[in-house]
Amino acid sequence: MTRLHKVPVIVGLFGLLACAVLLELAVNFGWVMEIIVPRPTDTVLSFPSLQEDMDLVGNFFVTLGMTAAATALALLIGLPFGYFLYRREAYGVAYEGWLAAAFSTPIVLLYPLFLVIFGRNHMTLIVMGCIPGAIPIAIQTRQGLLGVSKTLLNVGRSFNVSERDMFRKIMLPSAVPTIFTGIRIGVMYTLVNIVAIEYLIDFGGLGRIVSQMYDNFSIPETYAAIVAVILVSTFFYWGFGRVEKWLRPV
Amino acid sequence: MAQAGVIKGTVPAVSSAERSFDGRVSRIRLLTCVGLIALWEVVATLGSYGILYNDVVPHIWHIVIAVFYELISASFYRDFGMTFAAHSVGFISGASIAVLVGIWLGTSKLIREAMLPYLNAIGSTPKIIFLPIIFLMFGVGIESKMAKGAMSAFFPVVFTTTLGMMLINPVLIRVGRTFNLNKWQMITKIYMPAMVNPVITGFRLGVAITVIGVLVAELKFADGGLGYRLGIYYEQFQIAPMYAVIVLIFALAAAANSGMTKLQDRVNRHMAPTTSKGKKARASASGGLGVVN
Amino acid sequence: DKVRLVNSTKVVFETEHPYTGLEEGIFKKHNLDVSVIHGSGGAASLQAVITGSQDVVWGNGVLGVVSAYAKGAPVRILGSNIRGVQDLYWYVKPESPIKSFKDLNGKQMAYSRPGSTTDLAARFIAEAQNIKPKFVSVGGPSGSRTQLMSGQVDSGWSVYPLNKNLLREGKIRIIGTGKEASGLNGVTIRVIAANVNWLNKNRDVAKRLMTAFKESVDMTYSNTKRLETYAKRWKLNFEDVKDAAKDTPQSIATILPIAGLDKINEIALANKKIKKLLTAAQLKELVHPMGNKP
Amino acid sequence: MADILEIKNVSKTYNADGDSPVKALDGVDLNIAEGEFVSIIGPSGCGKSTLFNIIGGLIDDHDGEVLIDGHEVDGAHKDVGVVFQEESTFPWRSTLDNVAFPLEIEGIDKAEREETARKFIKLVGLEGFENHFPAQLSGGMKQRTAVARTLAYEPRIMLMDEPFGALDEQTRMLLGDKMLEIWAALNQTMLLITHNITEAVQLSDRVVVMSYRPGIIKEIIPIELPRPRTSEVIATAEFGTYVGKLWTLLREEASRGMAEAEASIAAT
Amino acid sequence: MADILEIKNVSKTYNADGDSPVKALDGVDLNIAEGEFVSIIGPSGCGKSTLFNIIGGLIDDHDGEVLIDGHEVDGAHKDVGVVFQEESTFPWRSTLDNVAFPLEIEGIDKAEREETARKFIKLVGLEGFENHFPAQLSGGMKQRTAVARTLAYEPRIMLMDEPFGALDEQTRMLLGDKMLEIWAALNQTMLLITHNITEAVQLSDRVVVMSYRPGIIKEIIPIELPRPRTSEVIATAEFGTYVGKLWTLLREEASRGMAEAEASIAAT
Ligand SMILES: Nc1ncnc2c1ncn2[C@@H]1O[C@H](COP(=O)(O)OP(=O)(O)OP(=O)(O)O)[C@@H](O)[C@H]1O
Ligand SMILES: Nc1ncnc2c1ncn2[C@@H]1O[C@H](COP(=O)(O)OP(=O)(O)OP(=O)(O)O)[C@@H](O)[C@H]1O
Ligand SMILES: [Mg+2]
Ligand SMILES: [Mg+2]
Repeated sequence: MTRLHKVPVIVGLFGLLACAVLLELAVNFGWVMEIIVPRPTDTVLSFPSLQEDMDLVGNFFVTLGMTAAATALALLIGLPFGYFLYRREAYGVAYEGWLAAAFSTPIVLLYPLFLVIFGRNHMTLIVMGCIPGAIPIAIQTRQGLLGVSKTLLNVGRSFNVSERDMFRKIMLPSAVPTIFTGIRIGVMYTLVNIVAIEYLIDFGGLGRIVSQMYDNFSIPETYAAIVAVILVSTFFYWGFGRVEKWLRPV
Repeated sequence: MAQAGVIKGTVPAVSSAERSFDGRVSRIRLLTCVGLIALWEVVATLGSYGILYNDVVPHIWHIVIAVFYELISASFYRDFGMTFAAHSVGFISGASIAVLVGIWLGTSKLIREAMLPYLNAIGSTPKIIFLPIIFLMFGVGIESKMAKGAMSAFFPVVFTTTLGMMLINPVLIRVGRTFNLNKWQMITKIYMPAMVNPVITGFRLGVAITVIGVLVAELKFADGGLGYRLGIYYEQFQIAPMYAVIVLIFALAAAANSGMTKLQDRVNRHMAPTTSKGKKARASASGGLGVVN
Repeated sequence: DKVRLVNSTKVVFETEHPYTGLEEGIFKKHNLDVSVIHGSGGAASLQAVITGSQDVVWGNGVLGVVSAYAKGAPVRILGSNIRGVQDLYWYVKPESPIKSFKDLNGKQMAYSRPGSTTDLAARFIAEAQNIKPKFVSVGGPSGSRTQLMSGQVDSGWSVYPLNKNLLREGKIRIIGTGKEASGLNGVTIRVIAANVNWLNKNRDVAKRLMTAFKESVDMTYSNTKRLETYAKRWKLNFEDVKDAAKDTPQSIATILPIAGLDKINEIALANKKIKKLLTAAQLKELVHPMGNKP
Repeated sequence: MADILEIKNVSKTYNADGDSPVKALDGVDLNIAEGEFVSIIGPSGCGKSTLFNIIGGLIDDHDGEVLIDGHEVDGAHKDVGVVFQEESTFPWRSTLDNVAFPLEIEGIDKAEREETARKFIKLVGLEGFENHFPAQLSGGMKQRTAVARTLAYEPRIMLMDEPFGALDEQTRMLLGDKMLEIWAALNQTMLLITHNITEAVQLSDRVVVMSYRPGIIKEIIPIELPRPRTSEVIATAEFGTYVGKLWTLLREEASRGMAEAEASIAAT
Repeated sequence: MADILEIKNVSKTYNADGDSPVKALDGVDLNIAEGEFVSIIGPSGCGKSTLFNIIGGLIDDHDGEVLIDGHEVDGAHKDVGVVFQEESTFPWRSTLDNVAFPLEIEGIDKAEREETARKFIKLVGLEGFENHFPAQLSGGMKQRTAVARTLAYEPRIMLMDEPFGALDEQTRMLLGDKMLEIWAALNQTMLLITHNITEAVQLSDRVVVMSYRPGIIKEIIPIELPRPRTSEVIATAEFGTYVGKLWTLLREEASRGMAEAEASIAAT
């Protein structure tokens, strides 16, 4: 069984490796300009110098830390707001369409405004990161609480459960999976916005490194930094899957 | 209280009560708008007295006038046209490739499991970070915006299509087999109609995300398009026109989103969940997460 | 003959010259069909040339070109676009105690982004003035302006003619210009560069293009009507551009021979733009004056 | 035996002041003695669940009254334990924690409530599944978990709304045996709502037949089969007679119900 | 009457070369005559759906053979129409388009296929719902749509896997009457798989009782109730006798099935 499970992983890795080798050959034969696509080996080999010149690992943690801070802020805003929208039905109905619309707009374009208010510092990145994160959290919190099964609420009522226990022991646990979906989307959007703004304004962690390496025509380093960003997002994606599994074992 | 409210809420409300509820909703919306505008104006006014940041929060009427000037200027339509062209071409090409790949991933378990980790990794990475590569490969003209748009559109659509394929109710496929459908009939009569809903969801997300993708590329490097226009205004510190462009972009994005939502509702009007096991393809929620920027 | 030109920045006075060529029929006279697009600083404009999606870049930072060339990019310099960094200036709020660069010792001095021309200029100014400011990366002129005005930094940077309206209205006060970066005076800072493959195939076109550029620059400087079109193009107040010819004098902005390349070579090394100094042969190969073979 | 539960002239109209009022129940009168096993049977949509909700105190805007021990009931009553038609176990709790839930609410300490819960888990035949989660269990096991949870509340009256309605007939008959065992062990009053004639006859002392909308009591049939019973009783001739009698009563109602329900769909 | 369908020594093991093979069927032999109505009954998990899939040609890696008119079947066969246990209507098609589906596949033109479809819609009692979509219909109506769709294929053998398993008993009995009507009208061979004893006796000429895993045929009971029948037959004494006989046969299998299924859950 376990052996069977590994087959796709091996196929995937093999495919990746094959692509890399093909690319390497393509560059070597001059089919692809080296200044456009570097050799995969060069990309890998550029990690040490990237670390030395730009402190890749340090900046990895800068981006990671800001994402964590922005996510915390997004939770702080999104969860209570979602709860409020649930409690006040009229507000919920009034705002749900707006929130969905806002979620589909390029909030990132507002960065000049935030640069102006918070300055060119980490605060701007955190605040801008938290807005697109808070929206799905609020939406999903409301949805989760609204979606609590009527039967389960009736079970609570039939046992004369107090209002407080009703919330703690029935509504909250049943809403958790939905809320968590919101949190996961929120984290990904937060990360995306933070990296996007880092890249746009040349400030902060990994996004800035990509921008700077590109400005320096250090193409292998640019690719290496991009790989680092992919690693961060994978880390969050995977990490949240883990946390979710841990919270709801079945 | 809360739970009683929910339970009673499911009983079809009396129409007069319904009307008064609608009234409250509109009132809340109106008040929120007024409140936000008032807040903005307070900040703007303080700004012109030099109390807060100078100039960056212009008065609403300045923005309204700027919107008006944008709307009557020919160059706005030129920029809009470029963005629109980049968006359309990018979205259509990205989404079509994604549908094909999605179908492929949906049918082959091995390929799916082999590729999904990588797709997820790239799908959840901010696509803006690939801009250098795109500029390198596609140059800096509109082609790069199209490529960026295609890349942005690809991921939500590929995820929802794959999900849609996987969630097709297997009994419907068996029905097809019992009626001896050939491969082509299987695709056109069963797979495609059964997947319309999740794929449309992917399209809806994709349209929104392609807007962001194209604009950001234009912001970084372009010779036209709304993102470029925005960038110029910002660089020249023409703040009111900058907000005007942002307002217009937001309005267009919201309009595109509501258009897609309407389309989705139309497609779904007869539909109970098309998927098996009651698992609704809630692509807008879970499938949507790989789709960012 | 078709030429795809990328103007590496926007708004600043230099960007006007290709338009003069275009709108006054100078390119046409030389049988050139030039299309112009804009970058916004940074490396993207040069990338466009390197990848061959554009043929010639106007006003690219010389460090970028040197750096790209050192990494094997197919790019060659055709001519100097501007020498020195005279068009940059630093300013403060009127009530600020800072009167000149000297007062910036220990204070914040703005520049745009690490490795940019403003970065370079700020360091050379500090060196020339023998001061030790705290360098702050603030982004472009707009970012600089808002951060200065909202009190986040002690001084801001700008480039003519941006923010001149504030100057005119007395809302800011200049404390010095890039002239004081004495180490950079006379050194070529921005260049016209071309893709070498294009160049080798279209050497004749390149030569004509350079001649047309020269004529265009002369025309811009001699014709006030050009100032008006310039102001209109970027929605600038005419008041702010009428001194453009003084702010960026023709003496540094004409199509001049490349100067101070050795110095650039050293600066590039010091800024990690290149890994080792370019050899004399390489420097020679890099420059194709006026489109002619080196 | 005294009547533990009295239902007096209970009526309920949904959407009473709206556009399309639905008269679900009309003047239902029913007395149930302590320790009795009564089933209520009727076609789909006849108001069974409505009556269930009223007795359980989950609907309160009805006419008529429900008395327990002669006292009017208002809201959920400690003496009435309810088991729902739908799946109602908490998916985030293990079987043990599900069953211990009412005790947890009452503030009983962990060790004690787990002991009690185990007792009832054993009673419904789920020993060994204490640490399984509902998603791991079959439909029948989930419903038994719900039954155990209600039993743990130790109500005097068990009120069940088609607890095994979603299960196949054979499993349901076997679980019927289980219910009879539980009833014998705990001596509670049982009020079972069902669709299923076999189940009703197999378990009950009396079967209450309801008519289709508005739900009124059409007839009450006493089932005089010997106790203790198991599902083996199904094979007897008397059993068949009762089934036949009930189907004769129900067939007309069920046909009318189906026809009316379809007519209302056709109107949409 | 000749045997239209012969099932010869059919066996099927799932996961045969895996870690935990499941022997679902073991040497099933069954002959069905043209025009006969046969039900197969057995506890949950005994292999009924497996047998159904084998006869319908949806599983082909089994042992033994299935013959129609003496010819071995390989894959789905034009003469066999199947109705599934699960809901299987196409949610994106109206009732009319659902029923016309097999005709559309055969390339019959629109006017003609709609006429045929309407005929079968009428036969299953869904007149007036031609333009409704499945989401608007009740469960029973959706299953009748599926039945009509299969009928429109005009198979000689109707093979149905608990088509009304998800419905309540009373509705199912009423739909049983409908099936009898259809059978009388079309004279097809009917092979019905069911859980439900009442349904099996109500409809069939013969009831095949299967044992729990591995599924083998335990006994075949001929039902000698007079034809034509309706669900009123349920009220007769003979009916009760058949039910009793079947329950006696099934009870043991059902108990064993439940016990084994639970044991396998406990092991997880
Ligand atoms: N909240 C409600 N609002 C309006 N009508 C309702 C509501 N709940 C039930 N009804 C209607 O009242 C009638 C009785 O419903 P009820 O649920 O009590 O039936 P039931 O006998 O339990 O049916 P089933 O056997 O299908 O569970 C039905 O016709 C139903 O449509
Ligand atoms: N694809 C499969 N892989 C492995 N085992 C299977 C598979 N399908 C069915 N089984 C097993 O084979 C046995 C028979 O299954 P089948 O679905 O035929 O039973 P059934 O009689 O139709 O049950 P039900 O009445 O619940 O529909 C069951 O024990 C089941 O667990
Ligand atoms: Mg009910
Ligand atoms: Mg089955």
